[in-house]
Amino acid sequence: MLFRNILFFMGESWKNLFRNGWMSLASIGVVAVTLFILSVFVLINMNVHHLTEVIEQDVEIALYIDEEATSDEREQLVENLRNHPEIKKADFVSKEEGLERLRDQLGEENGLLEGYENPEDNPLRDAYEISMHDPEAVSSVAREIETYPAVGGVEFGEDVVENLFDFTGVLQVTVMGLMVALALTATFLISHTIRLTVMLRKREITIMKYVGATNWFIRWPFLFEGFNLGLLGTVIPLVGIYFGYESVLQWIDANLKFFPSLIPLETAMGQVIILVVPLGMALGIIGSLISMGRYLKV
Amino acid sequence: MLFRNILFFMGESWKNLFRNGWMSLASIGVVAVTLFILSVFVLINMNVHHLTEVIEQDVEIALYIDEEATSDEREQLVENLRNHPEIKKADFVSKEEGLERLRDQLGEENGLLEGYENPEDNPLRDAYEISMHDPEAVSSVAREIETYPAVGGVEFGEDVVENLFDFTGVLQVTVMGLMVALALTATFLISHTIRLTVMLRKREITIMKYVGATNWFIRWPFLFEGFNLGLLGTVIPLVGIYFGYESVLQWIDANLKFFPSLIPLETAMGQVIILVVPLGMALGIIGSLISMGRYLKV
Amino acid sequence: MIEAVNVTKKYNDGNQALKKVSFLIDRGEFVFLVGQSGAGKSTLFKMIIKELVPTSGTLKVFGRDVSRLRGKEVSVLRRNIGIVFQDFRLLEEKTVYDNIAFAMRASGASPREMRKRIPQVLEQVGLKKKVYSRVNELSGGELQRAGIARAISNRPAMIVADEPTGNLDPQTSMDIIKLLRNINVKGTTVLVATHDQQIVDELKKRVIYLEEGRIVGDQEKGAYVRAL
Amino acid sequence: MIEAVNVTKKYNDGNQALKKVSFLIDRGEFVFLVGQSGAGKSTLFKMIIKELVPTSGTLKVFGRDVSRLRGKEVSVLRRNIGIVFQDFRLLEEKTVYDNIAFAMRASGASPREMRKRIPQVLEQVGLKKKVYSRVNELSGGELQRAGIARAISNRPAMIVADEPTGNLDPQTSMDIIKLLRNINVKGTTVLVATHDQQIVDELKKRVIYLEEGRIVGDQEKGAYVRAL
Ligand SMILES: Nc1ncnc2c1ncn2[C@@H]1O[C@H](COP(=O)(O)OP(=O)(O)OP(=O)(O)O)[C@@H](O)[C@H]1O
Ligand SMILES: Nc1ncnc2c1ncn2[C@@H]1O[C@H](COP(=O)(O)OP(=O)(O)OP(=O)(O)O)[C@@H](O)[C@H]1O
Ligand SMILES: [Mg+2]
Ligand SMILES: [Mg+2]
Repeated sequence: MLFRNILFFMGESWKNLFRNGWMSLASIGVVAVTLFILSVFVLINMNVHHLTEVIEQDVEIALYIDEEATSDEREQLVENLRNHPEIKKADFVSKEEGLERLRDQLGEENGLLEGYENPEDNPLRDAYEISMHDPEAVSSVAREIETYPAVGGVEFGEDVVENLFDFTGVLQVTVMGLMVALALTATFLISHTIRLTVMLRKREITIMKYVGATNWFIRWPFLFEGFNLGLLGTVIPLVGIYFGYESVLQWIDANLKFFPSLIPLETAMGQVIILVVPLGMALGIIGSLISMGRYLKV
Repeated sequence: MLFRNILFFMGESWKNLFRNGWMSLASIGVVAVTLFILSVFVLINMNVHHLTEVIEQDVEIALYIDEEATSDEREQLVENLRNHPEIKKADFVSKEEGLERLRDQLGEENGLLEGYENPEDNPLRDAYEISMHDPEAVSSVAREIETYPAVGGVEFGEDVVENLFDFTGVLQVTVMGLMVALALTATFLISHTIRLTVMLRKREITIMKYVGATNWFIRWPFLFEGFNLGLLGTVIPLVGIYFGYESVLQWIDANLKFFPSLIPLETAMGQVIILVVPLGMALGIIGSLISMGRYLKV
Repeated sequence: MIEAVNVTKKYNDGNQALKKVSFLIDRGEFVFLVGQSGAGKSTLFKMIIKELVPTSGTLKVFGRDVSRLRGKEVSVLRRNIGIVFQDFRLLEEKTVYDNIAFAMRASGASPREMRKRIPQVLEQVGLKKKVYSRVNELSGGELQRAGIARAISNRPAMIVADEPTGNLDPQTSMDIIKLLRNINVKGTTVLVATHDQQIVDELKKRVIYLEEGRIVGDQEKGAYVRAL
Repeated sequence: MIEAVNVTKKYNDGNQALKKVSFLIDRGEFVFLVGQSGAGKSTLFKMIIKELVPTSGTLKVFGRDVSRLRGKEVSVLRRNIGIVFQDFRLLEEKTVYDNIAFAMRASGASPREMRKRIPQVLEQVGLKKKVYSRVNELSGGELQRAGIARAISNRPAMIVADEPTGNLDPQTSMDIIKLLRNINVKGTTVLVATHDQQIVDELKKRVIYLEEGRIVGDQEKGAYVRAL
């Protein structure tokens, strides 16, 4: 391929893009919408994953120590917890700490805790906050450590936790399915659009063939055009996602105090760009290739 | 409009549909994909809404009666619960019932409950299961009834519940936004497709105009075509949704014992049909109308 | 039938294709329009069917100012004029039959009329063998005859033919022109633009001479080359 | 240059457009191809550029059997033949300049060659005024001249013109044919299909007569009407 031809093909493809005005806009729009939805799904998916992890980390077993346990028994308990293969971490929370936390949590209403200032009157028990390597093992581990000596009681949010795991699981499968469907839709739409462009230029192609153009001479501008359409189609969703996600983050920050934090803007955009830009370009080129085949037999 | 013309227009539109082969298929495909995604979203949305309600109903306060409460105090408690404006229902669960439930829940492992056969040894307390009119009031009501006489303890899944409400709220807003975006995309795509069909028939239209066809004579076949495309575009998603949703229901039924039941197939399909069929037809017609305008000036 | 008074047509690019052209064509006349390539013949034809409108001057067809016609009136005008286009304007993918049926239906004919009329007109132009051939399978001359068949199909009050014999051999050309003359004899006004010296000289009909957008001559029983 | 041996072309619909046609055209010849509408002239031309392939028989162009050419070889063949199509085959939306540039570039010319050559050929066909007019703003005759300009633009070894004067007045027709003759004099082989009696009779070149797909005559210094 001659260098002057490369320049010419690129020029032609851009000229065509502008000459076809709304038609190109439509293609770019289709690509943009598809990639946008795809990006939104990716963000949702990433965040569901992220939140699942956050929530999983929050799922802990609270182990209350029997007030009558001896210090030997307590040491034995620590040993047991340390050696248990499923347990990642066991943090000791003294009953004083517990009371402090409760005070903080209750805030202005801590009049309720009046009369407990004296350590002797502390109604709470010493405890361990235990987190697991595999959060799904929570209930079996809880049932096991309940039988250890010195254990006064064990607590965890049984049913809700299990349902939440199931729920996010189903959601992730659904989102994954939709993502695949959308990726296919995007390829389909681009090839459809370029196929139509090829059809609209059928006359041009025919004439080129009859004046002696080679197949590749005819193909190049279409390849460039698909590439351009795909690339331009990524700009809108990237900008949209940037500002959209930023405002979602701000909104959550302002309105949902208790909501765990989402993936930060930079990380999220990085992922989206890595996914969307090559996808847009690849789809454009694949789209062109699919559509050109049948029109270019000499 | 003459009757023979109606038949002719319908015939023409179908002929065009077949003559344009893959091109019509593409349009139908686009409509189908869009309506399919739309349907999936509607189903997700309906079910999230449904599940939220189910979960909200599940959010109850467990009130344990102090073992040392007198029967007067107990009666007073019943009275208080009955009169509380926020409380919808308060079901008494005796400690025997509680033990029975626990036995059922633990299933084969109920060796754990050995030694509790004797009612005297029952380690549980009598309780009330309380549900609210407004589930979001849970924490405030819980704090209030904790102060009633005869109350030995109050339990509910504080944080998780609040987070779940927030989470489903955000999810619903997101899904709603995506649905609107998709509806717009669908209109856009159909008008785009028909506009291209019109362009490909530009020659036909021009010739018709020069041999004296009226504007409406030219317009009708395109209107019918849009209508057909829209209508055909609804078939695939409806069939897909029917079988897809059915198998999701079956899968959940088989694999997720603890998952609350989703909306039944018939109800869901009813909603989807009511949404998708008129939408497909309307989009088709609107699409044609949008696209025809500029080509039909005499 | 056609009354032109100082008709001028200036294209957007400044090109003045017709300059103050005035003439009158009566019902039932047979008129040749001749002139060099680019003289403005097709431009005049396009204005008669309101594909274009005059920049200035008035052009009346069937007694009505074409510039003033709106919407449905334009359709009615065109239904009453049979047009043979210089570039044929046939639908490549349809058969000859369907092309004519398409036009007849568009101008309001019933299927019964079509079934009766289409074989008739194809017979007249000598294209009966090609009834069900698709247009892109026709030779240049066959295309031209299909265009003529379409133009006469719904018995218009006037026939306007732009270069109807450009792709025909002399024999077929003469046959076509005689066909138009016969239709003319039955009362239809006929206006033909042509470069074919032979047929103009043979028919001895009225000839209007165009030169660079101006009428430079108008002779009854004229010849291709203007008598001075 | 062209060697046809028993070339037969049967279209899919059973129509036999050419029946065992054999002839030989040497380098540098000027040949007219005449025959009634539908005789098979365009069909023969389409086979020369491999738009169609013979059903049987062999057709050699530049010494090579066209049926055997593949991919790039077809491009090379077409670059060496300047074709004037009966239906023009110009791009409506582009200017005359761009149409020629488009074809020259497709056949491998450099921008510098184009800038030099295009005004030259437009001058030769008398279309210099319309260099930057869009094709859909041209009259029928101007279209035809633009097509001829494109055909001669990259100095092909052979020019094949299908009805190059169908839309031209006698004067312009003669100019165009003289242009082709001048090109021929400089060594280019020229093959012209035409219905124009005047130019055939005037030029007195070799004439091949086709009738319903058969060659019925082949005369040096022939006239439009075959001498018996
Ligand atoms: N749409 C247009 N825009 C600008 N100029 C035009 C347009 N159409 C035609 N012309 C110019 O107007 C002049 C007259 O064109 P017209 O088609 O009327 O010629 P004609 O007499 O029919 O010629 P021919 O015999 O070659 O068909 C020509 O110079 C042509 O280039
Ligand atoms: N694609 C095709 N399929 C079937 N028949 C065809 C096809 N193309 C041409 N024909 C037929 O083949 C015959 C020869 O056609 P061709 O175009 O070669 O004639 P021609 O000599 O060029 O005539 P003209 O002078 O009218 O252009 C005609 O009868 C035509 O209808
Ligand atoms: Mg003209
Ligand atoms: Mg021909």
